[in-house]
Amino acid sequence: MNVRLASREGLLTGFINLCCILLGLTGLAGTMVGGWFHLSSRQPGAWLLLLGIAVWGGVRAVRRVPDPSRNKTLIAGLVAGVMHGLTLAVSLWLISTLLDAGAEVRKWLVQLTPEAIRLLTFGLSPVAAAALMFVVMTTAGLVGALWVRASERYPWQRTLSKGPTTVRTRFLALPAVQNFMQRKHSQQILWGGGLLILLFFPFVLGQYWNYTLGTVGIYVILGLGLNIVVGFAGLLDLGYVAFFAIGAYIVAILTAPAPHGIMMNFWLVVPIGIVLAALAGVLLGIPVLRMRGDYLAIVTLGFGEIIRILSKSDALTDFTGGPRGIRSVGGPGLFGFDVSSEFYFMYIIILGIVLAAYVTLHLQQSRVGRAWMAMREDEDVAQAVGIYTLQYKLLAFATGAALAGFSGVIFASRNKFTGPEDFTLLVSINVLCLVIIGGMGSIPGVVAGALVLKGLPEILRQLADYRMLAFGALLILMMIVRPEGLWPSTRRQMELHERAEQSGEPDAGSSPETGP
Amino acid sequence: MAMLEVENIHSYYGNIHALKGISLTVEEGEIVTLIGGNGAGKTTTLRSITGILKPRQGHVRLEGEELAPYKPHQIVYKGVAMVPEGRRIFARLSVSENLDMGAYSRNSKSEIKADLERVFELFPRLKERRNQVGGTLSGGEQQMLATGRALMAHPRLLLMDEPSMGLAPVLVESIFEKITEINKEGTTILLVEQNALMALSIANRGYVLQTGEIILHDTAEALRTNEVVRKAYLGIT
Amino acid sequence: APAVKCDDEWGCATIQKGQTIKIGYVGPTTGDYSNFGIDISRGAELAVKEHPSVKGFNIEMVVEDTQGTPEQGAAVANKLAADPQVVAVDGHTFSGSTEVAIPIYDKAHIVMMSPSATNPSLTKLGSAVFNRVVFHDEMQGKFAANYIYNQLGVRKIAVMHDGGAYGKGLADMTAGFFKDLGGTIVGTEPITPGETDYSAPLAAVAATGPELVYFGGYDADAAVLASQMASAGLKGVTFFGCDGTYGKNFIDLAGEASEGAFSTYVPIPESAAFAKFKADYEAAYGDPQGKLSPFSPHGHDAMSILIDAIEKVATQSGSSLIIPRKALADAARSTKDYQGLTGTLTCSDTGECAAAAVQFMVVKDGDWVKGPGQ
Amino acid sequence: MNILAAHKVTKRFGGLVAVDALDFTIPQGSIVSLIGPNGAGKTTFFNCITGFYRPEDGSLFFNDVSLTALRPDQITAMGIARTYQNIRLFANMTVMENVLVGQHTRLKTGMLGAILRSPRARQEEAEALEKAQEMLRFVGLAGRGDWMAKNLPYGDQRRLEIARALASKPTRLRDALGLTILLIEHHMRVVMGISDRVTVLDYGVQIAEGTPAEIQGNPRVIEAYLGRGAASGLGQKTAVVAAAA
Amino acid sequence: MATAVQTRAKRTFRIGRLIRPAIGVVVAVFVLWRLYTVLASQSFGPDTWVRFAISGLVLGSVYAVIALGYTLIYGILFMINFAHGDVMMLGAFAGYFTLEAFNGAGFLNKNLPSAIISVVVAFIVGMSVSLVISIALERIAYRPLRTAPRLVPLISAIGASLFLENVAQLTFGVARHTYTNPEVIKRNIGWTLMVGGKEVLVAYTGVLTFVLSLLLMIGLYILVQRTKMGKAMRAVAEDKDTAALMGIDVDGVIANTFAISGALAGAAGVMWGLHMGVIYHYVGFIPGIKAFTAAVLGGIGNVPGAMLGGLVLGIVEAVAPAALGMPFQLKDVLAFSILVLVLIFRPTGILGEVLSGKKA
Ligand SMILES: Nc1ncnc2c1ncn2[C@@H]1O[C@H](COP(=O)(O)OP(=O)(O)OP(=O)(O)O)[C@@H](O)[C@H]1O
Ligand SMILES: Nc1ncnc2c1ncn2[C@@H]1O[C@H](COP(=O)(O)OP(=O)(O)OP(=O)(O)O)[C@@H](O)[C@H]1O
Ligand SMILES: [Mg+2]
Ligand SMILES: [Mg+2]
Repeated sequence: MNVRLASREGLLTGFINLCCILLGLTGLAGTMVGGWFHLSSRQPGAWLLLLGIAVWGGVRAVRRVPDPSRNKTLIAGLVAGVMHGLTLAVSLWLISTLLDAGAEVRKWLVQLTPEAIRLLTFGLSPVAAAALMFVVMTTAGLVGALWVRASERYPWQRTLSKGPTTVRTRFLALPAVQNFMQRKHSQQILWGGGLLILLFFPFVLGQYWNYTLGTVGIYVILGLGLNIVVGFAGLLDLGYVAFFAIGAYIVAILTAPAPHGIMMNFWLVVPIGIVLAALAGVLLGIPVLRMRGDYLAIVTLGFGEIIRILSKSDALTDFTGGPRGIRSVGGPGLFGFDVSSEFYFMYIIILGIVLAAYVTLHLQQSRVGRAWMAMREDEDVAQAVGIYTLQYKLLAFATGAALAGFSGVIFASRNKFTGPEDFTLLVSINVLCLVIIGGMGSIPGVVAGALVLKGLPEILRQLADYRMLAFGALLILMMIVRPEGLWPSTRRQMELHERAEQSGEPDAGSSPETGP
Repeated sequence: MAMLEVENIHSYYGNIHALKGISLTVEEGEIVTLIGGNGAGKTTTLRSITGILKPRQGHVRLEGEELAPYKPHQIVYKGVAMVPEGRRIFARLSVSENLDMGAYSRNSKSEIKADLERVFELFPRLKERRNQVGGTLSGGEQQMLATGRALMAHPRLLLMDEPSMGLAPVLVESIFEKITEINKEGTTILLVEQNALMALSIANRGYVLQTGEIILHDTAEALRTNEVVRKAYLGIT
Repeated sequence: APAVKCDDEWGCATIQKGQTIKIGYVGPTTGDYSNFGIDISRGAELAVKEHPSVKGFNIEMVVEDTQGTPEQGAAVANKLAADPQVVAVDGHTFSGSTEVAIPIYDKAHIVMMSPSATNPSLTKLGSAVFNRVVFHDEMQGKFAANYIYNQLGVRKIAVMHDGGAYGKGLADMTAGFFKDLGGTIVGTEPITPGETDYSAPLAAVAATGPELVYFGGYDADAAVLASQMASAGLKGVTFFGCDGTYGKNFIDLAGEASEGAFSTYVPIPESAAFAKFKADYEAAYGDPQGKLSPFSPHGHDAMSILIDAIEKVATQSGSSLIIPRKALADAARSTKDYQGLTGTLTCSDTGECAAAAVQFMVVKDGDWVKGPGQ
Repeated sequence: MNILAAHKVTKRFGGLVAVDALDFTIPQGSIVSLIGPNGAGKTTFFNCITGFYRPEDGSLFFNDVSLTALRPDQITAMGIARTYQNIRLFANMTVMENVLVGQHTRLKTGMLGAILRSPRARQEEAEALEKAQEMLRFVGLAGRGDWMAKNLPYGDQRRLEIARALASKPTRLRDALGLTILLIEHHMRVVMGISDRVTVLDYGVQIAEGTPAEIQGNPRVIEAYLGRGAASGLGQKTAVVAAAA
Repeated sequence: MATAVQTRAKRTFRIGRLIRPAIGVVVAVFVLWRLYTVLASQSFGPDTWVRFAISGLVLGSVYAVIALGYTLIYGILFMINFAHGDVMMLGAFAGYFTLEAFNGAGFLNKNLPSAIISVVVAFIVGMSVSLVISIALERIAYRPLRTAPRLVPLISAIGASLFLENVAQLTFGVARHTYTNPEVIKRNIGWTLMVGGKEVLVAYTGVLTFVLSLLLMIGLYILVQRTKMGKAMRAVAEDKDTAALMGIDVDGVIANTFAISGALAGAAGVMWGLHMGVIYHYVGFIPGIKAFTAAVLGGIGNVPGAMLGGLVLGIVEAVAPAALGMPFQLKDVLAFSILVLVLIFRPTGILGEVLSGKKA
């Protein structure tokens, strides 16, 4: 029984290791570790990764053993190590034999460059390399097993794996913060201080950061808008980008010299963009908002795509500039000054965020917000307590669309360009992700989510080709570790934690790691 | 050995400490009833026995075997079935499919068929509505279905959470008769009822719960005459 | 460090000892168009390998990913513009992303050399920093129309494109020139790029009875089109692509169906340098050069020109290197008779540096050969 | 004067006639109970009143206004509130919020008022809160305002549902005695104790109507519904309440 | 007061009533007008229409098979499995490698049986690989989120989709790969129909795709409606706790569901490769979204609905642009418009969803 479980763990981690090799993660680890420690060779990093996973396999195997005696531990570790080693050794042998035979392995598996293989084989013959791999990995499995045993004496391990607390609760639990919150005007001081900092912000940031954070800011406004639609009213909108695009195209068409040469003043266009986007929300909403749940999701997704396809289609080229988009979009001026640099835009964006946050916050804590929430919980009953659901859905949709239109206007004007490629499905998905990662229904959550979602890929840039891979994995991880989001509203947090514990996690309950 | 033995269990909903050390036993062939006011923890006790909610502390044993390591569905295979609070029938499945689900843990076709006949005999209305979708049944019909479904498992231990809820008075009388009948045929029963008087009239023993603790435990006879119980739970002054 | 003397109108980049001279490379390295971005970056990387340093200062190629979108193009441009060590950019790769980037680099005085942004209007924006080593769509369209009409003797063509800025622009221009020559456009059918079934639009095209199908777009879509033409009722009709469809990849993907298909190609003269480039490429990346896109030599040339220009204007001052920015931009733009992989390159005063010759290639027996009459 | 009048209301499901040409009235200010065996059509009739079902035939008037063409929310706006046989609360909202939502039709704050937090909106909100507190006290849930509704035990969920239904009334509780109630209950002690009149349904048809005392002695009702041991009160938690202004 | 309420109510009610017929009339007039102009201009002969129809049917059957998997998972977890298309893509790659291996060993075109065996094995491998990935996906990315609000698994699915796409890009490269079919079912051979005096090709691969998808749909329908497993799936879909109280292993049932849907995706992937010929790391994304659209169109959670939705969508994409005289570039616009229209008139899809609301 234990042997079977242990060998399963060994196989599993062995397979993961193999995947790392096939994905070229060994090479990446080699480069990165080499970079940090100024090594000339990529071998240490690569092997560090391989060994790490093998050790982890050993650890997992031992964790499967109910009450491990020393012998049982050793056997589990050994079995896992052997299986792990076998997996890798056989694959390595296969690959290097194929290579020696002149097969073009790289035609199918592009990461298996001769260099990458050499990292693993040290230039040995296939058999020798496989044998080496086997021995090393078996040892690593054993080490993992022993490590569990050793670490069991130290309780620190357990405190590390304690249940999740949010950044918010941790922050609020700090004594200084507690003290402050009890003071009289703490709220006002907080708001004032925050605003002041925001006002000075653009000065200290350079051009790059003003631009990047400006983008984040635009996504914050988008997020606040979608938060109303999804978070408050519970309408899953996967085509939110459509309203963003409408705002952007409106400012482009009305202020750019081509294709129409209308060249209106930016400040006049802002309200037009907002109103037209809201109107589009209503127009789309009337026929589709009678649909429930995920029907709405796919219909809105379709709407987003329709807008994008139309904007680049031959049919509308004369009107929208087609796939080439519209250039020289006008920027804002103030008393004759041109204030359209990243720096000034930062102020416009900050102003936009503050306004949007103000509106959302007040809506949330009002009769309107409650009606949305009720609708989200149970539409029939909401209707039965007197809420005209269609009207409230339209209201949510239109408010969300207005905010999206507004950010679209800023976006296009700041880039001085707009084109269909900026309005792909990915934008809708990103905004949805940031709302949920931040914590659905929570306003500070939107800010946190935008920072992570737009910031993370920037940070991950050093992973080069692997950045979207890592990003995908992090999305999953984030949801598992913190399903309530980074900065959840109090309500969400309550909802989730209870549910998670109430379910009693039958799975965890039966595994020896978390026995009663 | 007792059919069911609950020893000092503590169950939580998040931070809410719902059961604070409940202990009770049910011997084979008995009807035991749990009574108590709103929020006393009756439902929570049943949920803790079936494993839907895992107690953080304490033991639940079925014929001496610890149930903690088992998942809820495995516990069903050991012969425990439940009529859940609020009926919880499968709204999109037809009446007969609902009953089939009740017999999910069993294999013998002929035995299942016999039990189906018995359920239809107990609740002729269900037979009439065999092909109606569960969700469109009336409240009382749903309650019958929930009870019938639990019987389809042919359990050795049957947990019933307010089986008379939503039934017309004529039917309430008969359902208590039927519970006694089922019990006579060899099914041990743990019964939760708001309608404490009725419950005590058919039970062997009873436990009184209050805010997650057992405050009284006695034979049904004694409880029925107990002053405190009469005042608080039987509505008799 | 001693005060550095710089009398350049746009100021100078100062590279301290131990620092590197950074040259950006911007293109989509993830996402739908990553094959282009990655391929061109490889060309550029090889150029850096060939010429790794200037006056003892190492050159570092900073690769930035745009996923092909203008939005990220702007983000990346701002990032590069904020780094004082960045003096030049090999890029951007797509016209949309280039378009938003030009004003940013103009302001930051960073010289650009795009390997593949072919939108004709880019050089008409009056930018002092933008140059490109790829010939633009207008030229190509004109030549292609001419070739089809005069050399192939075709009078009725159908035009397809992928709806992208490049594909549509090119297809529109070719169609325009073809009409001017007296030919007929029997049908226009834009498609959705990235799909693998175009049998329905092809059937619609077939119904118009063209002698030839002109396609503006990229090789992957072209290959799907070419291989589905026969079964959609276009048996025997010539497929005529563009420079976006040229490359080994097209033949690999379309297999036998590629036989007889045309494409445009900036002839890369067979030279020792090019042979070496091909060998280096395959050794370094495993793929044969030209598999992912036809532009890797352009990536290489753009990078080489930039490095050469830096070499020309950089001066050493104490332990640091001074690169005057305006001088650098001027140097790049005054490139003359530069022997690149893609030919002999000379920049016009608007920044068009491509070798102007165009060649039309046709697939014969599974390989690209020069089309008839050239 | 009758606050609610049903005339020949019929509702069918396929071949089943759940409510069969039912005539039914509720006098203003009275408490009327609707009882009958399981599946008699009580809930169905109720759903017809509140607009969830559209009867195939017949007419329904509330204060002489026809209900047949109205949406459930419009019907609520006219002053009819309900609870459900299978409790349906807004599970992920707090107890307080549930009651506040119950007051929806009574409050006026719109989009603009909410955003600007006009003094009027603020005052309305404060009053709403106060009223909600009162309702919670009334049903015995005082102090539970910030619990999640779904965490209440079953019995308390029922109370909350009643509080939510009562909240839609414009008046304060102490003036609420003029409430008209339509009650569906299987708990005989409750029914017989508080009803002014009782109507008994069986197979969608009215089989008896009268005061509680009359009904209790009616042999048809005993036969079809009450059973022999009828007098004993039977514990039920399935109230369906209609409160009308 | 009461009458005021009533008149207002009546008015909105009337307007609400008018929206649908108005939309219906406008659309019908538009469609008829376009259809008339197109048919009158006679730009397409009958052979072309047949070509469109065939193309649509085949495309639609692939959509249908993917949609079946979507519908299954949606039906049980109410979750849009965004990564489903990518599971299909990996299945397509697995089939591709299998065929390459047979080809490399010189087995692919030895004789007819060898070709059949190769294709069958390719299907088996493709389906198994997708099955395993689908189960792993559930285990790693969705199971821990079982109790979380519904949108959380959606995000996790989006993450999984990105992850799988990039795994494919990194291991198999950015280039596209062309399927090597056995000679007997090369993509451009098949039966020839004579329509209006012109030849129209019905490719064997297309027929294979269509027939196979029908078989898979029927098999799945029987599984869901008739077997104990199927009933358990439906019970779990409704109420997991209560299902467990019936003795149903909820985790097991869900894992099985993912296994089945994964296998279907794998089959779709291999079908895609054999018929369309080209695969690459993004090849699953668009079909994935289309398949979800198809599932909704047919009535989500409904097995025959998914099939019908897939076919309708495929045909709309292939026929509608031509019929309405629009460029094919706008086919997705038409596809989504059809979806909206269908939902306006049948809010739960063509065949209706199997999910019904709670009772009041
Ligand atoms: N899902 C839940 N989340 C949090 N707390 C809960 C939950 N369900 C029940 N509780 C709490 O647990 C306690 C016991 O509730 P339980 O449902 O067991 O009571 P009960 O005795 O069955 O009451 P009733 O007669 O009303 O059904 C109550 O205080 C209740 O508020
Ligand atoms: N949608 C429906 N489709 C088919 N039959 C239905 C539907 N809704 C209700 N019924 C049937 O109509 C009859 C009346 O149901 P109703 O819910 O009105 O009963 P009730 O009087 O409320 O009973 P109970 O006291 O048990 O709640 C029942 O037999 C029920 O099964
Ligand atoms: Mg209870
Ligand atoms: Mg009822």
